[in-house]
Amino acid sequence: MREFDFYSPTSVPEALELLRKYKDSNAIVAGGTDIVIELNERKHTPKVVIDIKRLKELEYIRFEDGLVKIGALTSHAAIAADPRIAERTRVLHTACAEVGSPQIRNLGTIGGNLSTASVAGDGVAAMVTLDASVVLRSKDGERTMKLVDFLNGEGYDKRNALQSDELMTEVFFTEPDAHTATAFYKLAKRKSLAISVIGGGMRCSVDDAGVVTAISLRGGCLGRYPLQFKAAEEHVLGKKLSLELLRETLPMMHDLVLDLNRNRPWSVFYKKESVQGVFNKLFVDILAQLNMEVGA
Amino acid sequence: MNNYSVLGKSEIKVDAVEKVLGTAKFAADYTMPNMLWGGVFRSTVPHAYIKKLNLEKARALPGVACVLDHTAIPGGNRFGIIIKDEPCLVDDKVRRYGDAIAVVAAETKELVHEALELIEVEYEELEPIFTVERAMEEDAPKIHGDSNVHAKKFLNFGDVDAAWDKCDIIIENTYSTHRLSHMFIEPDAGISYYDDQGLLTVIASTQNPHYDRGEVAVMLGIPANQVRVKQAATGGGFGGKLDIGVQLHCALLTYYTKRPVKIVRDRRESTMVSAKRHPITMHAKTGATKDGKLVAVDVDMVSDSGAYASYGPAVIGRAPVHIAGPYECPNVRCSAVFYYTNSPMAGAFRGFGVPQAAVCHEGQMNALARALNMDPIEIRLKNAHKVGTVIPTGQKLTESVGFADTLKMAAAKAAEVM
Amino acid sequence: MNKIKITCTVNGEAVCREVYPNQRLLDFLREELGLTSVKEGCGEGECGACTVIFNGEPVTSCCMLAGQAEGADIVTLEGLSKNGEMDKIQKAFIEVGAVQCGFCTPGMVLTAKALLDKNPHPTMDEIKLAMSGNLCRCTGYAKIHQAVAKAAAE
Amino acid sequence: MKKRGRGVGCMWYGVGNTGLPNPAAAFVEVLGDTSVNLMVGCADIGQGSSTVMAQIAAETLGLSYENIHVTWADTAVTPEGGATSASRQTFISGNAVKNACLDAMGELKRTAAEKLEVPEEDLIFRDRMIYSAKDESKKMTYPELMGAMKYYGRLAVGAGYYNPKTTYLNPADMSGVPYEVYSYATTICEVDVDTETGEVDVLKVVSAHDVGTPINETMVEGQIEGGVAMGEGFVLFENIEVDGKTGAIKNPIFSKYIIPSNMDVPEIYPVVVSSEGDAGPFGAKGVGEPALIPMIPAVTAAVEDAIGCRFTHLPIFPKDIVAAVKAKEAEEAAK
Repeated sequence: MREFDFYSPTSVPEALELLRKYKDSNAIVAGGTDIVIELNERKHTPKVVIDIKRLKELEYIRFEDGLVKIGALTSHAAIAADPRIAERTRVLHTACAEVGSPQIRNLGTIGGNLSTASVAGDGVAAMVTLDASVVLRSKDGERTMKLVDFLNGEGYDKRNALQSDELMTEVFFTEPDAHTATAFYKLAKRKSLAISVIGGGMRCSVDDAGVVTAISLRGGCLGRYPLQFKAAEEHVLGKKLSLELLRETLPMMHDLVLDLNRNRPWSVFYKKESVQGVFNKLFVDILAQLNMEVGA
Repeated sequence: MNNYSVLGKSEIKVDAVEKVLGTAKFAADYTMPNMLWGGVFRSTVPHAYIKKLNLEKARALPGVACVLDHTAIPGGNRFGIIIKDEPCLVDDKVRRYGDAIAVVAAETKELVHEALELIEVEYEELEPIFTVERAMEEDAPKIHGDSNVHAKKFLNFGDVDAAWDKCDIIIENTYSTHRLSHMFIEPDAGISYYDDQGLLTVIASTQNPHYDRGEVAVMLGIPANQVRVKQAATGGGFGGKLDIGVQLHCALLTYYTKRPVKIVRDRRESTMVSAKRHPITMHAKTGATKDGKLVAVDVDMVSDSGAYASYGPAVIGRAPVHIAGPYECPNVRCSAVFYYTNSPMAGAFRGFGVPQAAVCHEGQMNALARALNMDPIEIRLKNAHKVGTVIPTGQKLTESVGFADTLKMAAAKAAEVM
Repeated sequence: MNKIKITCTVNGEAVCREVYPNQRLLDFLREELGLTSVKEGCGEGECGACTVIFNGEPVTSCCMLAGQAEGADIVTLEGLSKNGEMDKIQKAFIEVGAVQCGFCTPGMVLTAKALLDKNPHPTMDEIKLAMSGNLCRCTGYAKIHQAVAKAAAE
Repeated sequence: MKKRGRGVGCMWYGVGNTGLPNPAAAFVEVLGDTSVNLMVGCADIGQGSSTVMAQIAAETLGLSYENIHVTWADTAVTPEGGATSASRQTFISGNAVKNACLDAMGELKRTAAEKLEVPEEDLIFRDRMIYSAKDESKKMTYPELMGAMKYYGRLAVGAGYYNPKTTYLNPADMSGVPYEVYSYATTICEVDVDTETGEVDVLKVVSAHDVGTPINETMVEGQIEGGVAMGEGFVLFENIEVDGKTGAIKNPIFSKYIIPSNMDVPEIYPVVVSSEGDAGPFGAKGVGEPALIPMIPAVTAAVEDAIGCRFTHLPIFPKDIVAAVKAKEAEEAAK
């Protein structure tokens, strides 16, 4: 690890002050599960490292105003352990419960997962499925944007919209209602300590008649950011939900994955086939959840 | 049943207490007064002459105690468990990605990294060989000497050619196995120093301390009894710590600095440098009677043995002997050829070629059972080795052949739990 | 580079050190404090050999900076036996034969300790889930699971 | 859809190096207080060889396991042990320890025979007692024996080595005696295969190993369980990828070279099988490598059985399973 100076601010304003002061060469460490490895391997050599783990004010899960608000420093473990998340937002619960390992889930934070925005970030896929928004703060103030826009943004390191003096402080999304079900399926190379091969996320709302009023079908690890199966979503929207209807979308998913991954011949065959297997499992899961809700 | 007083009992392991207390000392856990950290500068090309090597900038870095290349080696610069073909530090040419070119000792770990980054090398690259197909061609560059054939074996038992006529069924398949890594959880590490009797001492993570002693003595040109190698608690090996690890480099740095030197490989370096399982391609032809008795087995195998011999000669010796499996077969033939290439070095890995052979003989056995519509246990029992069996080297088994019992007991247990 | 001061509790004892910040918690524990039961197997948070209990939770100390230990309560394997008396998990590992090479053992024992502190009577599935961040190449995990279950039953 | 399958795999394994001398040695000293120093070259890498050596020494000397202190793998103190490889240490270093103990027992037997006034060949050393096989009333304790040794000024020291009875193999056809003994094993494996995603759940594994005589049953089971996990990884998870231009290993780290986690391993049922023989120490043979080998063909066969496709090229990754299923479907559709 090369030399750097280390700061451990205890409040957000203090952290923002430091980020501004050292905006030319800083690294933020929260959970550390990515950045500390990069520092140790000398792949990242900032002059200043700012540890934000002490900003306890950014560790929360709040259900308020019809929104679910999660502080950026909330760990995967804390999200996975929250009973309200488990009940209302299965997609996020499952994604967070299956990230890395218990140790990594204790360290890793949702804000870190979204700001690092790794292709294989399960939290990213789940949050995109929920159409989440993020809050970014700097000394100049605060801005809120859709997560998808954040991911497509051109910030200081071109990975996302984050500027070098900015801190992600919160991610929030609309609280799913009783007519909405969500689910996540992680296809991976082993059952623990695994990076996703595909992280499939699904959210589906129906009205009293069982007609689909909203749907989100997202596939993590199929492109730079969670892939939206738009044609499939449109095919289902406004129709009465059934397994048959959902399965009609599988060829569309197959074709989209094939189209977008033609330049990766070694992986496209498996991904275009297995994406159908992943969503088949999600469909069954969602229907089971909704039948319980609707039937009750 | 034998009546023993101590044997057969599940005694507590002699090292269990210190391991659960965390006091067991693995090589990286040793530290000594005045200790230096060591590191190795390695090639990033697979096959090349070294045109220029500049160590001066690294040597000039404050806190660096010493930077050495092959010219510093006082004794021999070739090692290897069976064939001495690997240099401690490259003197003629680089043969694989990761070959050791220079060693550094410095006051801190961080300084070792910085010194390694200051070493400059210029290569004259040669065509690298990564396939056996290319390795066997006439015009292919030679990795060692004048042939890329690393080793050849031929096993011949009975009369295979004459046997095919006696077969009711012949099964023919090509099998291939892949390159694998031991992935012991403890990366290689070691520490060297002169003890209070003046013995050059190396404490290391190793499966083979007496072999290590000999190699260190030869490299330094000193009698073997002037070298002491002690095995530290070793975090797994599976064959991957049979080749010499950090021992030579530690010892060389201690020889020059007269100070304790510790080298701890990180995971990348550990995986890069240690031997891999031989990937073997096996073409197999197996003949049997219609009631499932083996009549003939004929296998051709080739393997990419990588840049150095390592335990390749042991693997190529073992695989043909085991190729027919634990089954009686009056006619067996196996031809094996291993090639040198610029691939990662293949060597010892739990099984020494027998896992690969088992993929072949069991693949054939299962195919045979299916073709004859026989139960897989039944066909194996029919052919199983027993006392009195003559194996394909002509050896007659005289005792301790419990194969049929393993078949019967496994089948019984499976019937109970599955 | 400025040194930083780290004040924390390690194995029940107050520790105060001035150190350079460019080291991991793993390095701080091993090299500054000499707690060499904390092992480095991968340096990327994958193998779990460097697991310590940090404020009650198992974490991989290779993914944390030394400076993040400020104010924390940290337990390493050295802190598990009290007055020469082994923890029941350590005893169970010995009795069941869950130790082979022993390099993953410190992380395994600590992960199990963090589990049993919170959930003294876990099911086998809970044990497996809790231990799923620690790789072992020797044992096939069977006896490790048995040892944790045995310790929990005592 | 999930499909279940079952497969059988077997192996044999010659213990020790192939058709080559590969001796190992041991030193032993029984001290006046009946504690024992045993020095073996054999490296213990966690498999438990030092424990095995202590058990063999205790059994041979008629002392208890706790009496034996083992020093291992220190070239200034311990004699040549050869490599910890080829599943050879229980067999070869084990025999060396037995021989060293028998050497040390020369003086012990002479002294006991004199004191008890019985022929040396009638003496039994067991459980810290020495007695006559013909007349068990003629007996003495080990401390009494060591007292007599001290009186006579005799020391119980021994050195021993063992080189397996093999021959060099004929270069023309490999004929000869490559190994003195062979271990055998059978593994049966049950899997579920998801035909849509190619995921494999290895459910249960029975692995039966002929180890001759188990020296330490728990450690034998430990080897078998570890071998099953490694065999599962061999077939279903692991593969070293090499860069086609530089020859560098592309996946040298645990996040990219996938070994089984605890959530991946099946329920394992080790079965320890004995067989009669005199070559090994008390009939013992090796199990270190045999533990791994039969799982490889067994899990392969189980996957084949589940989906009705052949796999002759390893590894079998989910993508290979999906490809095989698709190819089979296409073939069946064409019919």
